Amino acid sequence: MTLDTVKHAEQTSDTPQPWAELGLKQDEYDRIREILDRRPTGAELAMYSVMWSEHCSYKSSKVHLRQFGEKAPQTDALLVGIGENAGVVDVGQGYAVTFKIESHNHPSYVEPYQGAATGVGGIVRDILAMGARPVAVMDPLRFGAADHPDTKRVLPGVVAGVGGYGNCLGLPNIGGEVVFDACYQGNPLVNALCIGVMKHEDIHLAKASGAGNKVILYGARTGGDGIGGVSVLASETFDDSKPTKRPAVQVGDPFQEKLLIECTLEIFREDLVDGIQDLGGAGLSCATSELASAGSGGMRVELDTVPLRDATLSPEEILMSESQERMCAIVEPGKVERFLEICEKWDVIATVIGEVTDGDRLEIFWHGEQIVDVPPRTVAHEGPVYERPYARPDWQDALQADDANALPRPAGGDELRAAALALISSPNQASKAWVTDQYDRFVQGNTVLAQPEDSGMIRIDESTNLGVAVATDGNGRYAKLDPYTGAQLALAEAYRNVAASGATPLAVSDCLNFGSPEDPDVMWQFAEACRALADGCLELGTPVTGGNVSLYNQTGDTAIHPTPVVAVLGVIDDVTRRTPIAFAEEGQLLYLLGD
Amino acid sequence: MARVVVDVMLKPEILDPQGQAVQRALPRLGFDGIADVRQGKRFELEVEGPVDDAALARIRELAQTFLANTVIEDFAVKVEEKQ
Amino acid sequence: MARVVVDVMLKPEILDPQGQAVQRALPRLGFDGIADVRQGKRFELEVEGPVDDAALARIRELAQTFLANTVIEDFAVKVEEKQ
Amino acid sequence: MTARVGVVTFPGTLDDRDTQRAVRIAGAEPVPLWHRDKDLQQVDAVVLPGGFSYGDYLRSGAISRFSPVMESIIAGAKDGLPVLGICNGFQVLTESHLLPGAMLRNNHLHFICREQKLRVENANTAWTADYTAAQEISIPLKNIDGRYTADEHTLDELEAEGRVVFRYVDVNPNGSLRDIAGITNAAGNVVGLMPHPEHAVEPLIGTGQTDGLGFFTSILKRLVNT
Ligand SMILES: Nc1ncnc2c1ncn2[C@@H]1O[C@H](COP(=O)(O)OP(=O)(O)O)[C@@H](O)[C@H]1O
Repeated sequence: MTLDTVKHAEQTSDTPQPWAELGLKQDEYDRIREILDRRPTGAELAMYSVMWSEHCSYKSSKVHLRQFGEKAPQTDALLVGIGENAGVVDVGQGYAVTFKIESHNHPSYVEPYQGAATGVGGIVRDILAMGARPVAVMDPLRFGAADHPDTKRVLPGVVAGVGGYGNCLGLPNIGGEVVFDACYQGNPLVNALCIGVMKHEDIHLAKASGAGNKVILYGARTGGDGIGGVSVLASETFDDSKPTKRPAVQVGDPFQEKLLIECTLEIFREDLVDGIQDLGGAGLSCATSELASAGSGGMRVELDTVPLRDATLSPEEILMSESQERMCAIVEPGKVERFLEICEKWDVIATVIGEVTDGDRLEIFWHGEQIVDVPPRTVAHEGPVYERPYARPDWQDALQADDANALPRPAGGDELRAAALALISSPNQASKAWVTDQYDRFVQGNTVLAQPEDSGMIRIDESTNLGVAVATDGNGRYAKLDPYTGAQLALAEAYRNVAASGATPLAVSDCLNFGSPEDPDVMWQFAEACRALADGCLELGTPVTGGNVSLYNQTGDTAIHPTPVVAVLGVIDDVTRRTPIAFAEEGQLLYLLGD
Repeated sequence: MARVVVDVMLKPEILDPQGQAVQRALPRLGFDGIADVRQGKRFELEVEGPVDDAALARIRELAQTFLANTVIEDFAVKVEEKQ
Repeated sequence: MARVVVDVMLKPEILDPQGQAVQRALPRLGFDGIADVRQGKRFELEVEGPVDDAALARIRELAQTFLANTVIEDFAVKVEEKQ
Repeated sequence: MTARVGVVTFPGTLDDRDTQRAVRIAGAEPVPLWHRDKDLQQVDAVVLPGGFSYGDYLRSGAISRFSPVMESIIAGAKDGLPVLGICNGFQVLTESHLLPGAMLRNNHLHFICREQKLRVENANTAWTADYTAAQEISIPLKNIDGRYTADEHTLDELEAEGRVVFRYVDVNPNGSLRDIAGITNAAGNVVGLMPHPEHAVEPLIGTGQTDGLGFFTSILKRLVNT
């Protein structure tokens, strides 16, 4: 097997490449050739294809998400805005809070336990990478019909996965949602949120600067997780044997992640990192290109130094591996020794894999031979952007006209009784204790409010009682009826839930779960929801600080209900003044606010 | 009554955090010379009636659909000799 | 490299809810004729060097002190044939 | 003088910081102990906190039990050092054979998190002197491997010698034999229980009650009085 080096690519410009199998479009492949002025090497093709995927590049959603910045309300609270791993909000007393919600929908359908578990793991690393100690998680979930046989497979697995991972990390679960609707049958929604706390001066960003600084990969060894797609590269370009069978499923190791958290926090405490990035969806491709793209110089990486779990991995596979529980840090040479010592203390494997250069290229080597030479921005931040066509569906009017007034009314006491019983015993109204009992809500000893409260609340300073509250809400049925109003209702509900707990709402994160962006109906729903959230946030004075877009949520041609899930974060000076939902004592008066 | 054993192991390419944790503990316990540890499950089924080909086929089916999660696990079925 | 397998099962007198859960699910899956199910653990150890009596004695010691908790579990050690 | 209470951190320990806080709130001085260090820094008592040490891999507590710090703790416990094991700490104590029996997967096979009512059966141990016998307290419980098991002979002996320290009341949340939630060794210096007193030491937080504080004030009084 010959290595597809940069030099080799220059000399073999006409070699056909499996760009389509990797999900690239003809014009995207052409653009890569134009950027490089030659054909990409296999490793470069691997990087571009993952980084330009919908999941990493937001190519269909970007034009709409821009409104969150353009219409952002004036606020002094925002310390770090959209674009970083997670937004950071000033909550006073020198504290900053970061929070973000992400989806892990498709993996959770394939392998519910591991899909949900690694979803929690991923969002926790995002929060950690900002410099924060993760302090709580939440999990808005949506499943198919409660009595459908496949729900029996998916729901217990997802709940056990969320709990198994979060409990083992020691993160209290302070809220979430469980919704059943047949539209999620083949496509459950597993959204996970994490909240982290730090002091202002501890904020860290994902950028590689300072020529000579070292690039350190630390955490789990790299294995073949989640690289099903890229196997075609290993086979078709270099080797005519059949593609090696690689697991598409990522398996989580929460114990490793717990060590990674404690180790990273100790590294932050000693001020040993310049820039840091977690390894998420696109693994090393993403971490190296994003760090280099956001920084001032270039980067050089010796890929063969990456510690492997499976010695047979090709360089392309190493670049694309989605093995969990890994982080990448930029460290000044003088601090490397101490960095490695702390990793050793926590039994975390750490390896210097490269360094920041004074050039402007991302260069990757394999046993001394160059296999990647790209401008990092073109990989990480200047991917394709699509203006997908969208239009209000022609069925929308009929849907809206078909309102509840047309439904038969219960006639007489018996029918009314039956209707009331049906309502309160429906799975969407029933107690969620079967789920929430499997989640640790007490760990860390700072939980002020958790289930069955409308929002979760965490104390962040023991001496002053400063705290934060977070609520997540969403209603796909409302959003289907009218995506604009539905999205705003979700925002308003989360906002109210935070306010009702006694906290002042400060910031918003969202997870936009929609069908295929190639369907103009879906694209319209998406556009409407974005416009609604941007308008709503402006009106309420709470900026969107980050979030996640999950598209292609559909079974065959049928999309899920458009499901924007909105999280609102609020601050409360003194958690002893929180307002729980229960009546506190006899004789209290009930008021109804609003109309 | 005959005993049929179903062994379920993670596929070789899948991360096995449990096995790794065990392996990493071995040197501390003074054991070396063990290059790898994988941890899986063992099911012992007590079967009524004869364990013929039909019975084994049914147990294989059970392993495939229920005892193992074939997305990430392999399994092996064997009849255990009576002692 | 040789493989040594250590099987660890709960002692017969100890309640095994995992095995019971499997057994209870069987009729629903259309399987009957299985009188009992017990679930235990299987460890596959890849041993460097020869698996002689001394090596086996050490592995038995490892199973006894570490892989099994003999308050509740029994274990069996066997060398697996190379395929 | 104030009492120094060691709080051990294994890789994967979760409740060490909470336990330190509980020790502090009770008025003692928490001393962090690291699993790799044999040196117990002359602490007067030790708490093994909850969590998932080593991910609960193999069996809960099975890997931690072989750490250097445990060598010193096992030796100390045999000489009368007060040791409290909470949840994972209890599992470490049974794996170390400082306490009899073993912990198995909950009978319903799920992780369970709830406020759990307990009856104090023995208020004479180093860790329960601030309670009264038969007092009922409510503290959080959260585990997946919480089913206490021992053979009949051991169970009879524990009961005959008054070494069952806590029993579950109203609900047995995990199938523990004879509703046992916590036990002590013959000398009464080593106590282990599954529920989490350290999560119930402040009003408003967690359960909103302080029923767990008695563990930490008990040991403080014991140490200061001797
Ligand atoms: N998946 C979940 N994870 C954690 N908490 C949840 C989850 N689902 C529901 N909850 C919590 O359970 C409680 C009741 O939920 P729910 O019945 O949906 O209440 P509501 O309709 O008031 O939002 C809330 O505190 C909610 O945060």
